[in-house]
Amino acid sequence: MVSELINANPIVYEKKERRARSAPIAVEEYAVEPIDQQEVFDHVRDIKDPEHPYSLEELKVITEDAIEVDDQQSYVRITFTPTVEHCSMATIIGLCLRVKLLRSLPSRYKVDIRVAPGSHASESAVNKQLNDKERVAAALENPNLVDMVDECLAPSYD
Amino acid sequence: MELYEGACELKLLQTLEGHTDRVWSLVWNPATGTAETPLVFASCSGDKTVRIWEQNPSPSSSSSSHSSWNCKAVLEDTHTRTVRSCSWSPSGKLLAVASFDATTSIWENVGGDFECVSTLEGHENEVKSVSWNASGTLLATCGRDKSVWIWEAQPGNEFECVSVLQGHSQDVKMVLWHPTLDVLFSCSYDNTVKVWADDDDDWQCVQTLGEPNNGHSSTVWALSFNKTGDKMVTCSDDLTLKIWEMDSTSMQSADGYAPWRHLCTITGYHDRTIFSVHWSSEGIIASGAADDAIRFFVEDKDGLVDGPSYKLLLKEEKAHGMDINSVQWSPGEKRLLASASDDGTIKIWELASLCTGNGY
Amino acid sequence: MAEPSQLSHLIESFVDSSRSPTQQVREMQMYLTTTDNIIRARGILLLAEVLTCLATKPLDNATLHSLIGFFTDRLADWKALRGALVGCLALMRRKSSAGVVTSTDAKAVAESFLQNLQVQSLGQHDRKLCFELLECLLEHYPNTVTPMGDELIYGICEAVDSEKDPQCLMLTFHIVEVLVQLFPDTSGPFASFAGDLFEILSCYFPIHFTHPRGEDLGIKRDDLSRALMLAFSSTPLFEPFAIPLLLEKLSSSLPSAKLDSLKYLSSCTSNYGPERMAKHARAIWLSIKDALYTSLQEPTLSFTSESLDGLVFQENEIAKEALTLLQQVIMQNNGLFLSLIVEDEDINIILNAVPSYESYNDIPLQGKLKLFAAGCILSISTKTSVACCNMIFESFFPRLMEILGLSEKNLSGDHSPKDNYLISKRLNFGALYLSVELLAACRDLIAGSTQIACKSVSTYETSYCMLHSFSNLLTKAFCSTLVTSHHDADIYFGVKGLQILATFPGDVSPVPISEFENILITFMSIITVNFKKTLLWRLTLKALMNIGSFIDRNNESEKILIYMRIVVEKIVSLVSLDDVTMPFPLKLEAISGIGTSGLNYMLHIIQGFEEAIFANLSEIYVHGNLKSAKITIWLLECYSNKLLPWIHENGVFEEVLLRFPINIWKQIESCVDFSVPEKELLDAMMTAMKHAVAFCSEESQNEIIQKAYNVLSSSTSFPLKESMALTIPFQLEGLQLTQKMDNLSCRDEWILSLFASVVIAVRPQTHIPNVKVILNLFITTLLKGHVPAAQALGSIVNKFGKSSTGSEISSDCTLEEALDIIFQLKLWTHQDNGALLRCSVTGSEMGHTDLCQAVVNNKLPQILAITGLSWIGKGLLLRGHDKVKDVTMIFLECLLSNGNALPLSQHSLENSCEQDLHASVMKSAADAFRILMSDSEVCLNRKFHAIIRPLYKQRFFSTMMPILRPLIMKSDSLLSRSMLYGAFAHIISETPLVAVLGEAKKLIPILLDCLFMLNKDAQDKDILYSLLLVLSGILTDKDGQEAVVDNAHLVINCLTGLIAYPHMMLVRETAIQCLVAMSELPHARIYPMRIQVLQAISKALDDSRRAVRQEAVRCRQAWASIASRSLHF
Amino acid sequence: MEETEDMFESSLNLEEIHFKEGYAEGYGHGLDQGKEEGQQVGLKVGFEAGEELGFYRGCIIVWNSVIQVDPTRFSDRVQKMIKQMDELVAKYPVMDPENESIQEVMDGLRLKFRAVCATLNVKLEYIGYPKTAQDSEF
Repeated sequence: MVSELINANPIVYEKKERRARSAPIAVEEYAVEPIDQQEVFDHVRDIKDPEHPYSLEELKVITEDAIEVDDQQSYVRITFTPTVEHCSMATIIGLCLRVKLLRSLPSRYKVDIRVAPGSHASESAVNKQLNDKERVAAALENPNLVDMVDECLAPSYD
Repeated sequence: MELYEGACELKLLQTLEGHTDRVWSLVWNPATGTAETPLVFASCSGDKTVRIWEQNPSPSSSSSSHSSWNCKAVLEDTHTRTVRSCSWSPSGKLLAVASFDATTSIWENVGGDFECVSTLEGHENEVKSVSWNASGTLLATCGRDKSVWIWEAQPGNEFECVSVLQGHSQDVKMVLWHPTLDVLFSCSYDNTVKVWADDDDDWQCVQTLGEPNNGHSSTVWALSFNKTGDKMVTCSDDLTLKIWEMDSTSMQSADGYAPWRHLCTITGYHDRTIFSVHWSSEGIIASGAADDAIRFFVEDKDGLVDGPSYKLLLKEEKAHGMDINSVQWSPGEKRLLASASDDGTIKIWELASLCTGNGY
Repeated sequence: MAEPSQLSHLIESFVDSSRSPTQQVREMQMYLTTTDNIIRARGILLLAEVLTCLATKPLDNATLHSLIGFFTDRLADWKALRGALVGCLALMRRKSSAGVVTSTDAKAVAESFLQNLQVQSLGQHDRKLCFELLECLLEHYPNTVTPMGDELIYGICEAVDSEKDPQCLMLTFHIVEVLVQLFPDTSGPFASFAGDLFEILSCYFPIHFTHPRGEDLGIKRDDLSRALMLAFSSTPLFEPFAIPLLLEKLSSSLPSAKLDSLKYLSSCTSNYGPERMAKHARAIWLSIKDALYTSLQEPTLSFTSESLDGLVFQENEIAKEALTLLQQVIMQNNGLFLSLIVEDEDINIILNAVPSYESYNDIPLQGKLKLFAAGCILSISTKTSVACCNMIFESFFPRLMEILGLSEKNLSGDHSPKDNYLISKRLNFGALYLSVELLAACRDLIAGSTQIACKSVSTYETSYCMLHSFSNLLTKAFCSTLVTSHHDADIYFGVKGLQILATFPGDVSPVPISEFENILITFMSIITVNFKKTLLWRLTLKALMNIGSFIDRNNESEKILIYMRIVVEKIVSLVSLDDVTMPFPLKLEAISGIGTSGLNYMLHIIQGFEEAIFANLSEIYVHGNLKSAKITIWLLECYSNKLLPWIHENGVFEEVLLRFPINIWKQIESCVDFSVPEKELLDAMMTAMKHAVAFCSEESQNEIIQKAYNVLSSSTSFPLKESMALTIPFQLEGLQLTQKMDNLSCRDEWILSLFASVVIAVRPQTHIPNVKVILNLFITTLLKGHVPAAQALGSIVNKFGKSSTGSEISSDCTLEEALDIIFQLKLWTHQDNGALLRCSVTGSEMGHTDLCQAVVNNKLPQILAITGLSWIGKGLLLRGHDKVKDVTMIFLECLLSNGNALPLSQHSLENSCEQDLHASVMKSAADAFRILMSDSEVCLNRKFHAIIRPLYKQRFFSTMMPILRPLIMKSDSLLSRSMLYGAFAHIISETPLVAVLGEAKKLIPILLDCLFMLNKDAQDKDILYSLLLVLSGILTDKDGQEAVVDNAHLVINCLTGLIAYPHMMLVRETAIQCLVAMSELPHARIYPMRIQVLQAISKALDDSRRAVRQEAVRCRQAWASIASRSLHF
Repeated sequence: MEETEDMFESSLNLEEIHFKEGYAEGYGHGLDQGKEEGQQVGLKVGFEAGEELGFYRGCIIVWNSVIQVDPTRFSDRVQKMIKQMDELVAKYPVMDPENESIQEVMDGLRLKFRAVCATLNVKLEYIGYPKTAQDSEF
């Protein structure tokens, strides 16, 4: 664990208020609502930053249009932007994203997670690690990491 | 007679359920599949267990498609974390099991049931692969600590550390002994394949197959040799398969070690990471990837004009519901293939050729 | 010596004993004087308590004297103080009837108190007693203590200084309040202490209540604040100290402080008097202004019809207080304050700024706030008094008119050119707003003054004259904005302005009648023409309603007449056939709106309404003009949902309520070729009929039903001869009947249905003529599938023979007889076509093929009979009649009767169709339970005077379950089993959860089977859902969860099955929610199931519907947390 | 002429002089500070290296004495590895911290040590051993 904060005082942004969905009654019984950008965003927006009491959304680590979804191809790509260039938390954040999606998306989905180009010093390294499922699997057997992740994924206060 | 495209089909014989988490890898017992001994293979999983599966000998007909498989034994309560891979000793008596809990356990088949006879400790953390050499005297392990360990089997299931090989700059995904020579191959997250050979007990990296020599541009996940051992195929996160050839001509005088050179690259077929590749005794390369598909390649004899090339023989879309982690050809004459997946299942396939007779 | 616990007993004994206190004292001698502090203390306390209990026992002066003397000097004995205090209090509080302490003794007490007691050094309770004693002294012996002057005041100051305890504080504040009243003169001894005393008080302002919520002292912050306020404003002597303090606190940022300061200032102002306050006037004015500006946020100006008569800043406390204070001070010293206001810079600045912004949206936020603040100030000050009104008008009104472009010169001579100029010109918003505020204020003032019957606002008041001279122009101006402007704000205030102009109380209204007319006309034209401009339309309607109710309240006969002529007439004419430009629903909204704003209007409107209805009806059946059908339906709905209820609430107008039904009957009677095929129309008519009848009194109902009966008997094909009352001949009649019924003429159907409606809606006491015949009629018709008949039967049996007093009223037939008739019919039906009684008596053993044929042919009536029976059963069930058991038994028999028993294997075709029919019979029997249990809108509810026994659902539930459960258990036929499940589902899903919870443990297994069974057929999805809701109700209840624990695995199996339910998204969603609830069970129980659940959930993650997926994610989280950390499955 | 220059020189070069003085002062100060810190670091690093080296040395001595008691106790390979360790320890340039072979030797030692432990199946570990895997890495 890092003893002191990597980014002591990040900029906090307004939350984008949740767009109300049309009430399910309105929809025809057998209608199909494909998984879309907003739905995936709703899965990850409230993930807490590992070292701040703010959500990834509030820190603009995640934005809705940084999420690509193709329900037909069962494919999701999330591009997140660490708060600072050398954020050692980047992998943890990425891990949280992956775990949250693993828990929230149908198993048919393929998920790619990467840091926004140019947003991190060791960009490619981080991306490679986040998309090596063997290392992710190993990470999720590491109690310290799992606690850290669950901390971040804990349902938010509001 | 040659196999050619469309001349064969892949039949799903059975789907084996039992693991309660993703299945990482499986390996056939090399000493089975003969007339008297039914086929056996071991599978290992994120559920921390190894399962031993055996084919019911089907008295009715010789065609294996009628025979079913069931779980003979479950090796559990030994490893505290994911069991990543395992390897049968050539005799088929011993099974070495590598786990993320940093240990490698050795199991002995005592009249059908398996007991853990030894545990190898030495890796700092996750052990990711284990492999017996052809003679069954040496065992190699590798892991996240970037090191490759070579152990020598002593009488009484004692294992002695022969050497600890440092060379890879990242965690080592797989180790595999050459089918005939005591030469060890390891592939790694650092995008390279390293070749290890010894001169009296002193193991050295004798060759590194990396990007400079047409190697892979991302993690190399697995490798496999053809029957004779003069060719090797590797698969990678860079979505390619690469064929390598032992260059006997430029034999390095001293230790009689022949270097390997890149023969050709099979690219443009997979669109997600290729986790597993296996070369059948009759020359069919099977590959399993994160795109849930199994593909088969054979050498393209016609296109010899510009060097040897390989062509897609067959492709099985959605072979599994999720990533495919391991594909393995069975020993014996039947063209049986087993595949293991994140969806927790193992599937037994038969590659049946539509034309009369089967190759070779 | 007695322990405190025993003390009370002792006291009892003492009190009971008839011994005089003197004796007691003598007996207790040693206790009272012993040197042992504890014993002495208890002794004295005991005596004191005794005296408290003897408050009413007469005592002679000597005794009193000695006692008070004793306690008085005991005040010095601080170790025994409690007793002394209690004693003193007991004696001082005595009523004169029982003998009271003399003033000399009181003086002694006071002196002893002042010299001996260090109040603040005592415990909370003792302090409280001290203060009570002081309070008592001040209140009961003012003349005794007043002479003590300085000494007393000083002592009190000392005693109350830095008190903290809320209860004590309440007392201290009051003490101060009383105290200062003892020394009214400003030169007296008190004057010198005023400063100190106030200083003691001042540190409590503003009250900051820090007491822990835990201990409830029965005292709230407001109580303290109020008490302190009284103390503050108790004497003008505080003025020099209080006012500055309050003004200072007013400027603080703490809202509560602001609020209190304003309140206190108001109260002080009234008590300190004008001359003392005068010097603070400017300061107060400034701080009021400040408070207003700062407190006003973005005004929640909702330009909606609702807010038309409401103030804009209703919710803003501070603003409200500030304005009340303003009114307060102006009332006290209007000359001074008005001049302040009139000359105030800000206000003038605001006014000068007004012309620079044309429309509301141009004004910047700050500007708006200031504008509204000014509006409030002006309107308040205008309201305060006539004089103020005049002054404000003089100083502001002309300017506003100027800005509005209504300058004096426009007044002279003809406006005709000016009019055009006016119409063309757009009104300035600010001016518009302010002038409307002024008008409103002036209106309120006048209205208020007229209400207190003093014609203070006479025609020669300046304000009045101004208004009078401008009213015409204003009206024009406002009207013009309504047509020209497209800004909500303008429209809003335009309408409001007109409304105000129109609502000046008649006799003193500056607005001539002619203008009043113009206004109404303008509004009406808007109503009839501009219905596309929603806001304008709604506002106008609302304004019209307000005007209507206003003049109705002040019954200004002249205006009412005009209103009637211009508004009501017109409105009524709207619903007449010809005009089609305006959407009908709007017409109805307008008409019901106007109607509900005054009785006269409503009566008039109802009339027109009914005429319209009849006109349309005849339009339909005479000219077969079906497009009027829709209109009629609208009219009827509006009539029964809006008009009738209003009429009913506002004093029953029997004749009105009565008229409609009677007329309907008359009309139907009158025209023989009455034929209106529209089913929908009939329903609407029935609803209207029911409501109308339901509201009627017993007598009118009798009248109606008699009329209806006559129509029924005279002019229908139904033969209703007395002779039929008996069953046997009726059989034959019945048979003939059945033939006739097959081609029931449209008219007859109407008559029958409407008659049924009447019967459904009547009160229990109402007399139904010739019941037996009616019964038979209904029975036969229901067998032809006429549901209203069945419902009517249900209502009859429900209300039968229940007079208001509950005693049987004499009728030509008792309930029992009626029931007999009904159930005889069963018999008769049976002989006629086999099935039903076979069901009801001897299960299924219909041996003969021909009989079976008969059954086949007569299945349909059987189904109808069951439906009918279920309504009858409902009637019985509601009133808690035992017979309902028999009914349900019949249903159960039907459910159990096994179709397979029919030996028709030879011609399988008939057999199969027979099977289907048989199944559908069972189905209807199962559905019967839904009818029994579910609340109905159309009949058998409170609205229609049904007799409803409390908890009847629970009762039915608990009687049925023991019967149903074994039946289900041992039923072998799959069909009847599934039907039984259906019945079970209907019952349990309608039963209040509490009842179900009690039985939960027993019910769960069967409930699960039921769910499993319903899961099969898509048709059962609704009932499946409501049953699942019961389950989730159980699971989300603490006890329920305990009941489930043992069957956890079954529940989970069932739920995981339902997760994939294809036919209803809500089912899947609820099932998952249930699983979430399950995850709260003891983990030991559910851990083994986790893999199964997680697998099922992982499939739900891929559900086609978003809502389900979201629940699935939640559920997965819940179960993953108890499951292993594995990410898969 | 020269005199006039002389007399003004001092005032002309005033800035430069002050700069030089300041520089010299700072430099000297920095030197002392640097030495001070360097010494601290050196002590620390030296101590660590020494400690680890000592630890291995200790193990080697124990094992060797075992071998003297019972030469067959350890396999030849193990004995060989112990010997190699011995050589490495000896080879470690204790007196020459600048020597670039330091890291290489230390790594070799660690490797051999782990190999020996693994073979002997003993759970020996140098406490100060720099673990590669931190908790938050994977």
